[in-house]
Amino acid sequence: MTDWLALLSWVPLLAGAFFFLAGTVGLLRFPDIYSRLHAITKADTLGLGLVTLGLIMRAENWQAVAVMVLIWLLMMGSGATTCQLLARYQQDLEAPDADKEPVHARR
Amino acid sequence: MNPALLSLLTPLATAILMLLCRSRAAVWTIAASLLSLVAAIAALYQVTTDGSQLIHLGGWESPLAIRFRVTALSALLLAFTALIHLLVGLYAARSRHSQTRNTDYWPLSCFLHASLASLWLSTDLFNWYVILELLGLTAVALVSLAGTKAHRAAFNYLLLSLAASLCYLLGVALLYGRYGVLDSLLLADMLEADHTTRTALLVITLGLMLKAALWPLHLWLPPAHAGAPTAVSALLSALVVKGPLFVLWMLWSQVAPVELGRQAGPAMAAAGVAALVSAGWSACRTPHIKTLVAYSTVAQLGYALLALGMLLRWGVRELHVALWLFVFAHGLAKASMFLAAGEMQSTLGSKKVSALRGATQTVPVAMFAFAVAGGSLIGLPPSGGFLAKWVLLQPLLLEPSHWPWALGVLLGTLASAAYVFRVIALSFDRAPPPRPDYNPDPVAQWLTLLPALLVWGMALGGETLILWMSGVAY
Amino acid sequence: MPDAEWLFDGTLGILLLVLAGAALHARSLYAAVVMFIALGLMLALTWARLGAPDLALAEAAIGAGVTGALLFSTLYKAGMDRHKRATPNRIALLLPGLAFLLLLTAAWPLPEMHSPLPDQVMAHLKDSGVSHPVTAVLLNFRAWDTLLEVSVVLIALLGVRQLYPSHGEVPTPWPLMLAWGRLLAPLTVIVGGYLLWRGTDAPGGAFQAGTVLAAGGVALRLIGVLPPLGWHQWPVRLLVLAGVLVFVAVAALTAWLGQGWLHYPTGSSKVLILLIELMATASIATTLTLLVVGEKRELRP
Amino acid sequence: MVSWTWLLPLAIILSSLIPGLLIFSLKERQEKLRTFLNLTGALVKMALVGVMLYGVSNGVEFRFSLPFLPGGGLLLKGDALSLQFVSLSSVLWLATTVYAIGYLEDSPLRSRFFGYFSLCVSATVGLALAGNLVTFLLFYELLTLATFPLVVHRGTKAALRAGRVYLVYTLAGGAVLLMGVVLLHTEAGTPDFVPGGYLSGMDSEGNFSSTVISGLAGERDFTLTVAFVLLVAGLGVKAALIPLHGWLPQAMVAPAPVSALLHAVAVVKAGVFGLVRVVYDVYGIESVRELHLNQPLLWLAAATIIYGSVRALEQRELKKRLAYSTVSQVSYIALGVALAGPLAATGALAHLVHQGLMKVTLFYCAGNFAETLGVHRIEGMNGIGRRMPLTMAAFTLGALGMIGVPPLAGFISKWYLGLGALEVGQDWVLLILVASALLNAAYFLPLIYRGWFAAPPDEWPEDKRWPALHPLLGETHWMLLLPALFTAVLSLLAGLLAGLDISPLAWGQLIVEREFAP
Amino acid sequence: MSTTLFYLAIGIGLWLMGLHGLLATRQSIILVLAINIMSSGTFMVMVALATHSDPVDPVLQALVVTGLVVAVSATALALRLAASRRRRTEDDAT
Repeated sequence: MTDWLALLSWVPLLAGAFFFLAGTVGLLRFPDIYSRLHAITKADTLGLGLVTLGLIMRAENWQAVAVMVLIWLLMMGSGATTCQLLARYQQDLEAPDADKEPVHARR
Repeated sequence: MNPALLSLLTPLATAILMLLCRSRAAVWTIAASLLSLVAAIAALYQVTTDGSQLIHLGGWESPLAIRFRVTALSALLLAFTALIHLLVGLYAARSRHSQTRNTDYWPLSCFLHASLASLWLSTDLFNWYVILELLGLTAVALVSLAGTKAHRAAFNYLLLSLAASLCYLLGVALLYGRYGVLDSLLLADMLEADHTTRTALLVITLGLMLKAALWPLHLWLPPAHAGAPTAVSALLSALVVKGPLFVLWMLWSQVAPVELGRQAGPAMAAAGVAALVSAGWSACRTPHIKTLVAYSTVAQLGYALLALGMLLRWGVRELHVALWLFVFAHGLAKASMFLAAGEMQSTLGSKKVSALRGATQTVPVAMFAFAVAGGSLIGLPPSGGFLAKWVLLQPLLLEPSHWPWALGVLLGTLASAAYVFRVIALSFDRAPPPRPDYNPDPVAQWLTLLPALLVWGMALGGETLILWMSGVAY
Repeated sequence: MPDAEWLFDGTLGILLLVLAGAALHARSLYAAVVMFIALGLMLALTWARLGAPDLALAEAAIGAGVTGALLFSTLYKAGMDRHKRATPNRIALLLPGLAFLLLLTAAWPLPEMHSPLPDQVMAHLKDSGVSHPVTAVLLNFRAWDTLLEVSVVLIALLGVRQLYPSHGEVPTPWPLMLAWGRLLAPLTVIVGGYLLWRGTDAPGGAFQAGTVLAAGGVALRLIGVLPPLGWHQWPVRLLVLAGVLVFVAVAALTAWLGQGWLHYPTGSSKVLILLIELMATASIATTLTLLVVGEKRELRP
Repeated sequence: MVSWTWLLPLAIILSSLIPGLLIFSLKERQEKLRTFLNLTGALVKMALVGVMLYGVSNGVEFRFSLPFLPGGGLLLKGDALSLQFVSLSSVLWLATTVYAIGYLEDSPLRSRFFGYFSLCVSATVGLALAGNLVTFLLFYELLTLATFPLVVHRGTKAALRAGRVYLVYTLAGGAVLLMGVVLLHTEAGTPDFVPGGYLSGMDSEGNFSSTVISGLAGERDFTLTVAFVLLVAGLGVKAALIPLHGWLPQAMVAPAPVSALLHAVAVVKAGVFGLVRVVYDVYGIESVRELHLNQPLLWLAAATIIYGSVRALEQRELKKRLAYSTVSQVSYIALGVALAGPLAATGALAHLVHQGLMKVTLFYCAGNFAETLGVHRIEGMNGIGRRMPLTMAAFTLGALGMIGVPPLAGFISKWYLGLGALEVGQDWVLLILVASALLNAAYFLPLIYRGWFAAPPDEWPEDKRWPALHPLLGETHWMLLLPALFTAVLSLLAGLLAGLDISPLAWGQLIVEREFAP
Repeated sequence: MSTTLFYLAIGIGLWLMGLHGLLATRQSIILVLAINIMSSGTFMVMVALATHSDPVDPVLQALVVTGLVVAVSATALALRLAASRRRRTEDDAT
């Protein structure tokens, strides 16, 4: 049972690697920061999900699976938050709206 | 409880308690250094009666545990450290000018004392790394007491100290990789002069020379020691610089194979003489008082380096005595000189040497302390410095082939005479009209004189001191 | 080397060297700091690869986390001025090359060398009070090193106190950051506690736990949930000094009453080690937090 | 009698050290107390020296020792040679103290001056009483430190420059001397000074035996020669031998009492006294001749004599001329020592005292001329005899003594030096003595002629008057005049009563007998 | 066995890079980075050496943990000094 599962796990792993590659290409090629952020967070989270899935298939005991899932959730959370922060920081740099005091402190 | 451990524990415990109850009273530190001095003397007595002891920390057997070695020399160094802390503490408590009255100076100087005490006792290579790091950080914290103007010097000092520690650590890693033991006493009979050991010792020596500001790698010392508050620069020059020197001496004279020592000896001695001359020359030309005294530290360390180099070259036992007499005499003399320089600088209100014109009239006692300390640095009889030079010169003058090194000592003496008398000659000039806020503090000036009198007092017990130190095992 | 390992090691090694070169010679300080943090993570990976999980945990928490935060706060406070690139001239490259050869040839015979210490540690492991060898070495066989090291952390804090760091005002946090911070904080506490407890018989221990807690503390402090920890409040002082205080107390008592300096009485070593670890974790967490975000208000003598 | 003998040498040093330290703490205006301390110190020292003279002459041994260095402790020993120098110093210290009090009537910083003045005399006395090379070196260096503040006392630019030059010379000399002492210590340890020289009593392995050093082992021979050269170089600085004399004329910028006591007696004599100690009591006559070291020293001394006199000729300033004459006169002693014969030694030792007395008198008179009439240069001395007859008389006595006119003291020492030269077979030295006598005449006689026979200027640059104790002594302050007359009379008596056994010449013969006993 | 040697070489390389960086730049933050890279190099040499015994040598690991903590506290102090030093230069400038 396990050997075909190991074979099968190659599929999500390769897919994950592909999405990582796509995200990186996006990072290098896209014109402005918003689209680059978009590429990175979307592609990498998906890539990570697939890699985690592949690894889960190869994992021996449930405890390892639980840890990997926890890692995946945390990565998704931090990825999303960071993307939000960067985007908002960039937006504030370009067009600081008057009412809210700017994100970056005055020097 | 071994008295040596008590001498180490007292300042450590005092520092923590002072921090805990946020007290800045000087009396705690002075009491701690006094108690530590008494414990050190007890340890000295115990060592002389029943020989040096080995303490295995944690009770594990030798290659695993860190070991403390309480020998006559380490007990003497403990007493010396406590004495210097006591003297400098008294001055720091009394002097109005130096920024140590109600600052963190007191707990930090206790930490400095504890780390130095543990350095003298330990024999473990990695333990020395952690202690040298602790020493460096405490010294940087103390230097930055002097406010923002000292931060640049403190930053450079910290970086170079970290780099030096990492050089040292790489050397220790290589030695551990090669021999599998961290204890220097065990290493002593395992070391062979192969390529790995030679490279490891080279890297370690570079690190330690950088930390002890020995000649080619000394550029960070003058700004750091001059920028620090008066009491701190006295501690730094008299003690902190000697820590890495102790490790260097321990490694080369006790651990390194003899033929490696014979190759390295002349290079060290040459660096020593170069230190004497070049640092002496820059001391003559620097316009600021405390920088002059700091350069004099670099110069005087040249004597110790010369003694170590010749010790490795010829293996003459007297050079051990000469080296450690220099360390003690220089410690006391430099402490007094820095305190006097700092006191004069703050009383006369200017950092320049030219402000010392007529100092014999305006700050007579501080100038007298400076002169007496300078006399010991030059090696005028009857001072501690003279004793050390007397013991150093004998092996140098034994055979005609050694005479060029004696010439080096002569040059060193003239160089130190030049920068000391540069100040003294100026001070006998007529004094300019006193500044409006000129109020000298005679008690503080007498306190600066105390270490200088001690270094000249060393001469009275000169014979017993030299004979005892010659008889002691190193 | 088994088949695929050379590929992994090769890429990791080259990645490390490239990141280090980039960090030192980057065009802007910001880029240098980012490269450095990436280097920190790669180092954590290397320690894991070389079979040192304790180190991987410590490196990830300390190297990438705390140092990264510190770098960014320094960069943020001091302003990101342009970085004049050092012009590496040819001779400057020759010297490191020679040194590299010298050191490499020195290190060449080392992998075959054998050291008696690991077997001795294994032999004495059972009566050291803990079952994880690294923790046994850290807190029993070489406890004196650890005591000095904890006081190094304390001294660093004392040093920072003298600088009277100016407090850049903390911007009002966004709701998103508040939510994320509130989610992370309990998680760090749990992870910290777990690391501390597991330290006795698995990779983990005081330093890793303390750093994770410090990371949590910094996050909370930055989003304004954690009030400024004033040095004048005695609980903060007690927390900072706890590690060194307990360690010195244990050392003094064992030296005075027991058989010798840091010679734990038989049987009670596990309890003592746990006590010391707990205190060390608390003091490291507080000290690192103060080091990273400590402000003049808090550090006022 | 035997029990407290160790105390006497120490008491002699303390008798000037303690007043000195007390004076340091005095305020400027406590003049009476300062004068009292000074004079009591001088008188006590004179008394103690008298007691020691009496003791030594009938064979009592005075030793005081402290442990200082392994193999070489601090040792104060009262033997015949040291006593001669100690008695000279104490007598002249009393005279110069009186002179200094008068000279520095109302000048600033007198407490500091007299403090260092007494320190300097205690260093000189300590140096004289030193029982081994280490103690000698110690007081030699302390002498440098104590005299420097006196040289720069005036605080003018010239004084400071002279002070720096003085420091460079003397500190370098001190360092070289240290090298020599340590080299000798490694070779033969630091035993006490032995009249016949402790090196001569040792065979080549360095342990004592009665045989004279026949053939020293080559290598040890070379070491001893180098040590001798180092010692002579170190001492030569203070003894103002040729290449190392540069500091002496420049130091004349110091106040008159300083140049009188220090540069005519204490400092210069310390150097020559060191030479006497090294040649007689360290190496011994035979080993110096054995190592062929006396010949170069002889040439050096002769060259210094001639050079000093020639340079004195071309000086226009009175004190500068006297300084150069000191350079040449002191080398008479070095000449006598280098001749290494009993008669020459007697002449040298006698000249040590005679030259001191005469030179001090000349400096006192020069000081009087400058202080009273503001006369510094030779041209200004025309007809000064009419205005200040007694001072000019003393000056004439001193000058004639210097030239070596019989029956004055100078003649006797030159006479013995001449006999010593013939005895040892160095006939050309006679030529040197005659030539230097002529040169002395060439630069002293015009002064005497100007003083007595030239017409005085219509009015003197300055003309200070002091209330006169006695109509006869009205020409200047009595405290300036009395010391000059006192030392002039002493130099006259030293010449006339040379036959008596208390005269410097007899004392010299006593020392020489002990020196050349074996 | 060549894995240890490879990582030893990388460690020495990092150590030299750090040293070279320390000597080559004047920027205070870059200097601190150089020091950290130098310490990582040294620690890599130590950990690579630790692999010479079958269960990885615990002593060396403990040493590196100690070294890491020391490195981080020193870096914290260095960065704070750099910040206050830099602020001072700015205060002078403005």
